Amino acid sequence: MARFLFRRLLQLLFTLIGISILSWIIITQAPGSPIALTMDPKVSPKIIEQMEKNYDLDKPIYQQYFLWLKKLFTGKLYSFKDGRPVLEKIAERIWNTLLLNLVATLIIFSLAIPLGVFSARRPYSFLDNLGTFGAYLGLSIPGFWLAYLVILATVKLFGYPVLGLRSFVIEGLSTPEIVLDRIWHLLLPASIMAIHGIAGLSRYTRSSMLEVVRQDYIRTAKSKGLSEEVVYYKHALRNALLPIITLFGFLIPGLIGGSIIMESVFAWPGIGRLAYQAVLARDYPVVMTILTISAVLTLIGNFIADLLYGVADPRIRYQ
Amino acid sequence: MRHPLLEVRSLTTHFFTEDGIVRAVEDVSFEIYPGEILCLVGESGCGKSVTGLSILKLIPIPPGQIVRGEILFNGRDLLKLSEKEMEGVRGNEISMIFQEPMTSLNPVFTIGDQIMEAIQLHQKLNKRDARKKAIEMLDRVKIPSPEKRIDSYPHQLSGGMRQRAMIAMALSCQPKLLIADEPTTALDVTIQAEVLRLLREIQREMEMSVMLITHDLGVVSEVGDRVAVMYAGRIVEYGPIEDIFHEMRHPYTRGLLESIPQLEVKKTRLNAIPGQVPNPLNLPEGCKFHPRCPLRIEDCRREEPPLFEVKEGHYSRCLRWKECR
Amino acid sequence: MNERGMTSQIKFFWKYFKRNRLAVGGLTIILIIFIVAGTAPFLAPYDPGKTDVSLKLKPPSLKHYLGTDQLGRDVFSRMLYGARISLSVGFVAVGISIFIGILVGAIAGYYGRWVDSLLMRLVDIMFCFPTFFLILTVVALLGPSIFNIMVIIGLTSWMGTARFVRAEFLSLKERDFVQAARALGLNDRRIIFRHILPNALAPVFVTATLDVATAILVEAGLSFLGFGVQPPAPSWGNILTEGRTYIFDAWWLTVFPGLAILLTVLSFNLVGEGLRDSLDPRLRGRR
Amino acid sequence: MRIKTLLLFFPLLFLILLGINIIFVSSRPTPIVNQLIISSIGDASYLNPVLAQDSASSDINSLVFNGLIKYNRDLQGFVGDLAESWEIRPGPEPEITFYLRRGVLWHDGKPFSAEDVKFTFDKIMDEKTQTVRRSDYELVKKVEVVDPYTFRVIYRQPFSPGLGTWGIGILPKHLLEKEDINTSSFNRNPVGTGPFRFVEWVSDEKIVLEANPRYFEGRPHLDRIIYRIIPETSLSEMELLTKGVDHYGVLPHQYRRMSEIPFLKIYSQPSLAYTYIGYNLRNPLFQDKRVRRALTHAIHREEIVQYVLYGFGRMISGPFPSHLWYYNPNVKPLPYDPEKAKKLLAEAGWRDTDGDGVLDKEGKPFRFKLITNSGNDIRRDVGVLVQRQLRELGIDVIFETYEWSVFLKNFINAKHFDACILGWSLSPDPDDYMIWHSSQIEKGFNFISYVNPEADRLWEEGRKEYDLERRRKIYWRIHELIAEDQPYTFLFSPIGISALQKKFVLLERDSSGRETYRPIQMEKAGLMYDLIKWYVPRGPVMEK
Repeated sequence: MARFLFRRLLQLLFTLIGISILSWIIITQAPGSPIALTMDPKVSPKIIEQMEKNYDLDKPIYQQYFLWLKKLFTGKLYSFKDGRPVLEKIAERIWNTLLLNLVATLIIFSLAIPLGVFSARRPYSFLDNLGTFGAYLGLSIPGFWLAYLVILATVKLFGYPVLGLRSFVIEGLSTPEIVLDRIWHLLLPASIMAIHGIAGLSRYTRSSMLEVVRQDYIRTAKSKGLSEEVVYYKHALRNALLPIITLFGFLIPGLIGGSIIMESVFAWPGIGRLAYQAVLARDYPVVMTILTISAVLTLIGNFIADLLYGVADPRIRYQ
Repeated sequence: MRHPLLEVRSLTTHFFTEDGIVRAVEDVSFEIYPGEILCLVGESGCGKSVTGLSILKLIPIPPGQIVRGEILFNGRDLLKLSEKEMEGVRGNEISMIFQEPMTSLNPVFTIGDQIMEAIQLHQKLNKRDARKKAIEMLDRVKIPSPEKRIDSYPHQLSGGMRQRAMIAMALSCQPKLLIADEPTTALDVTIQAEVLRLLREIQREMEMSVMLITHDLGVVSEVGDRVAVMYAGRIVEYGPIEDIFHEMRHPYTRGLLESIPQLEVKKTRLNAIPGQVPNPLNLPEGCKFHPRCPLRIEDCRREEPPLFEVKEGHYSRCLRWKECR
Repeated sequence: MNERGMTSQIKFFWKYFKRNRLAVGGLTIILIIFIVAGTAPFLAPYDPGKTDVSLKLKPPSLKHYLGTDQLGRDVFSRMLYGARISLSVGFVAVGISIFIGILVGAIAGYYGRWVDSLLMRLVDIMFCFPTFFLILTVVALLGPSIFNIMVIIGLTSWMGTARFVRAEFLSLKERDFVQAARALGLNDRRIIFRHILPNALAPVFVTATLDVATAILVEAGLSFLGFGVQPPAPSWGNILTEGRTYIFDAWWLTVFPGLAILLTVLSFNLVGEGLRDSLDPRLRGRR
Repeated sequence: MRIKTLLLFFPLLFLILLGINIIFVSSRPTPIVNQLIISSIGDASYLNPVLAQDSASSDINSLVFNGLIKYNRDLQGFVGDLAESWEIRPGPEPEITFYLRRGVLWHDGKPFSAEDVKFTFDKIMDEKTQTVRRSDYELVKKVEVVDPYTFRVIYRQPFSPGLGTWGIGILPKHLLEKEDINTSSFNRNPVGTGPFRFVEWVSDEKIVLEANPRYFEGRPHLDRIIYRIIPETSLSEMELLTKGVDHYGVLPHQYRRMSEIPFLKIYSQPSLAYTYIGYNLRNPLFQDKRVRRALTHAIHREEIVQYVLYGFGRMISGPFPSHLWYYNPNVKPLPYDPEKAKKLLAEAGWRDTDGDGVLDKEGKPFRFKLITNSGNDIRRDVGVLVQRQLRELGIDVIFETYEWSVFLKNFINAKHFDACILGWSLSPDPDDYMIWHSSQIEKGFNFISYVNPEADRLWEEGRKEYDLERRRKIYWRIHELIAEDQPYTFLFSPIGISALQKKFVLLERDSSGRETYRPIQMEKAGLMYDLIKWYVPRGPVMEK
């Protein structure tokens, strides 16, 4: 176990260095400058040169890389856009993103697994085929398009605000109503973000169930006189869910990428939007840090997935 | 004459696949008497496993379907029972063990859980008693330190141990009939013998009947009372073990027997049966064995021969059974 | 694999594939879209770039089947041409990704040892990046042109292919026919491309189909953020993006391109799954 | 079956939650609150007038901070803000003396004085400060604190736009003295002297301000102002409809629909901006004035205004916004006249000699690349239309868009372009020296490399002249010169439209303390010029 951990950590470190170097290369090789973004006729070019110098942009690229690393670890890395510590900017938004993604994940798992399990119960029945088609529809729908249509529909139907973390005119609301308002603002974007996941995971669960149902031990369980229900929901389900647990770990990489569009559409103040704005503004410190952090989260996610799998599958635990 | 425990009459099981109908079991009849071991023998794909599964109605439906026949168990036709009633039979009155001990146990439950499940279900014991009973069963199948082993997961056991656990599980409710589908095939030779011996021992102790499905005539000779030889979904020869081994009346049985390597007889070459098992989707007309048969005549092509009674309790499905020795 | 073997394999595959009605439906739609894209100049009633501002934002009618946009361009004609762009983005991007994936996977799997570890580490690193964000960043930094978009999507999506091509190679290279080819002294390139690769192609084909669907969606997403194929070139993504400003005034600008993307992506997904079902022997005859 | 129930439980829970929410949402009316919610596309960056560059930050800074002076409601002169009055002593080294208002308090209760003004100036001039404002003060020779309420600026040379630069928000010395201004937490927790004081900033979500009860012109009537950040313009409209936003910048095509919504009032006002096509005069193609004039004649600007801007734009003939005093109304825009354009081009030697539909001269086709930045829908549509219009004349235009920073760095600043669609957003002062003077070609904003010695001289003169009438003459002449040269094709000056919920009124108290409600008016200086008088009455307001 210790050796396994050590190996994993070493691997992690190696991957991390690779990630930071690669992203640094990508960013600094790009044309465009973070400073010359304003086209204000009252700004003289001398000032812009001075500003670039203040950001170390005149130094060689490799030096900039090490400066970035040093600043990141000493907490002295500031955003070009508003001069605030990058980590602070990320920290104040990450909870919003995590909340949104957590809810989306909960929706995915609580809807997709039952959907997949029930579909696989009667494969190729009408309902299963309907589910299959629905899942492909869900996988194929452009999320932002759907979001637009949904926002339009809800505003027309209910005339109630949908954008942002909460409603802004909340005078006269009781506490439970404020909670409901928050939930409403959370549920809509999370559900739309979840659609892809629901579609994918329900397919995955379904095929996993179908695979397991053909296993010998299912026949054994039946031969003991267990009812179909018990065999299906106890013996088969447990085995089918094993690989699904690992998917928890793979949710994280999609977190930031998947959030960019939805957070912009729903005016959700999270990491995805920060990342997008930073890209637009050539805010190198922020882009780099977000890329690195999400890579770290991914690595941690994979690691957790491995551990989870070990907990869930007795065959792994004792090896 | 004793009443048979199980009487299978004209059992016919087909699989309706998109490529056509697979007639896996066609018009199979036999009976098993209390306390005896009936061996169902044949090459793989001959329908012997399907026969076993059909008795417990464990055929995957669809594509499988039991087309006709009767399976009388203690006089009750199992085919007429509802699924609910069938659940009361499986594991309780009739149990089954399978070929692959590696894959036939659920990897995510301990063997104790899996044994207790059947006990709790059929004997309505509480958890503690069920556990006690499970330990007892493990002890009975000679698994060392059963109190510890009961909490093991299948992958922590060796193949032989696993098969013992399977047997313990199958026998935990004292069934009257055990269907053992190639129980030793996947095991090492030495362990095979042990497991067989165990099976025989317990069978005697519990006065239980066993339907032993195997392709291995060596196994049959060791434990069988009577033998049914299957080929292409049909029983081609059926009778007491001595008759089958010494007075076989079907060329297929003979072929099978000749292909067993026998240590005492010095033969340079095994007499394997020429040709291949026919495609189940496209069985030959007439006698299904005729393309491979050394004794075939024109009539064999034309129609399927019925089971001829060679002598009392010994049947053969060969037109030329008299010539076959 | 000889030619007859190939044909019979295709026949065999088709037999299973055609049972999947959804997949056949998807294939039909893809073929139609292909034909439409190929013959867009003949089918389009108008020049897709022709502006006539006096006709702007007209709802669908017999003259303009799908209405007109804010500059009076015919949406139907633009969508026909848009099919070309969306499909090319999908296919070229996937072509690049498959090429790299096969190359990396084959080299890693065939040579093994340090080459393998090095390449697989690279795959790990690439996998850690949040793909969409990475694509967005690079496209934004290099400037969004159709060429850049195709290349970047290709460069960031080859890892899956590489992984399973490698896995196939690891198992295939131990097989008899490869050992025999080696014993005959055939060179590595020949062994890789003539002997092993054809056997590993089936799953590549499946992912490629599914990846085309993803690539089309990614292009649409980039368009939405303003980094898609740049106007005035009409890709479905940017017709949709330009149109969303007018969502209250001209629903057809948003709805039709969205549906076109949905339908195309759906078709590729259905075909991909159909391929998977019929190419994977384990799943065969399941129905 | 326990597991099966569990499997059903979660989807059911989800549906119930959704159901409860829908019931809640569809049953709640929006209450009327005495506050203003403004939607903004982007988040602010620095709530510090010295560092802020973006419009979101500037909007908020103007409510939290005061300058010494501010433009009057017609943008034609100044009124005092923190300064009660000021004096300009002309000469080769002119002096401006500001007499500051007494008794002004910072939001934290500390008194404001001339030291704060000097501090602000020093910070701007500090090279370490990341500010673009420094260029405004480069001609300042020195500043003096004469006494706590008198502040003097001495210029190195006459510089009339200099007065306007003292409208910059003044920072509190006592809070920033010991801080690194670039990274100080002050930039997120500003303390100013303005009518509203800062309460809360949730990144990318909202910035909340509340009425400053000690404001020197009296407490604003509104209790609160909230800036909401909604990145998608087409969706912030949804919030307007659900009353989650009170004020919204309307896009031209939305105007008609918005004006039909009963609870909204729509305002419009010409802006201080214009959009143009700039021709790179280093490119031989555009060096001939006739060619440039021909291009302007060939571009159907009325059509652009009518269809792209839905009429919400004005054609302009020169580099100034048409509603301000320095715009020369005698110069008329070149009319749309393709025939004239053809003639001019033919005069310049451009004819279609090979019959391929594209004009050519000395074997070279008339072909150029028109570029603009991506993300601006109006410029994109203009580009598409111009491309079409010019093609009809036999000019082959390749139209491309680039992401803003690439566009600037690789094309505009590198002067690596043929023609570009861009716009200028100007300050009310006409001094556009940095855009047009030939000294600004190398590193300034004269990226089209425009040279006109007479205009150069006039730009220099204009910034030295303090008298409005004399300045007007200078700029009118500049306007004529540039209109003649057509280095740009001036396309239009857009008209800004905004929608406001009808609940707001102007509350005025006369000397006897009687309150009257007046409708809110659009001023040249903007809708919110009188923001401190805005009020939301409890009951319904009668429309006139």
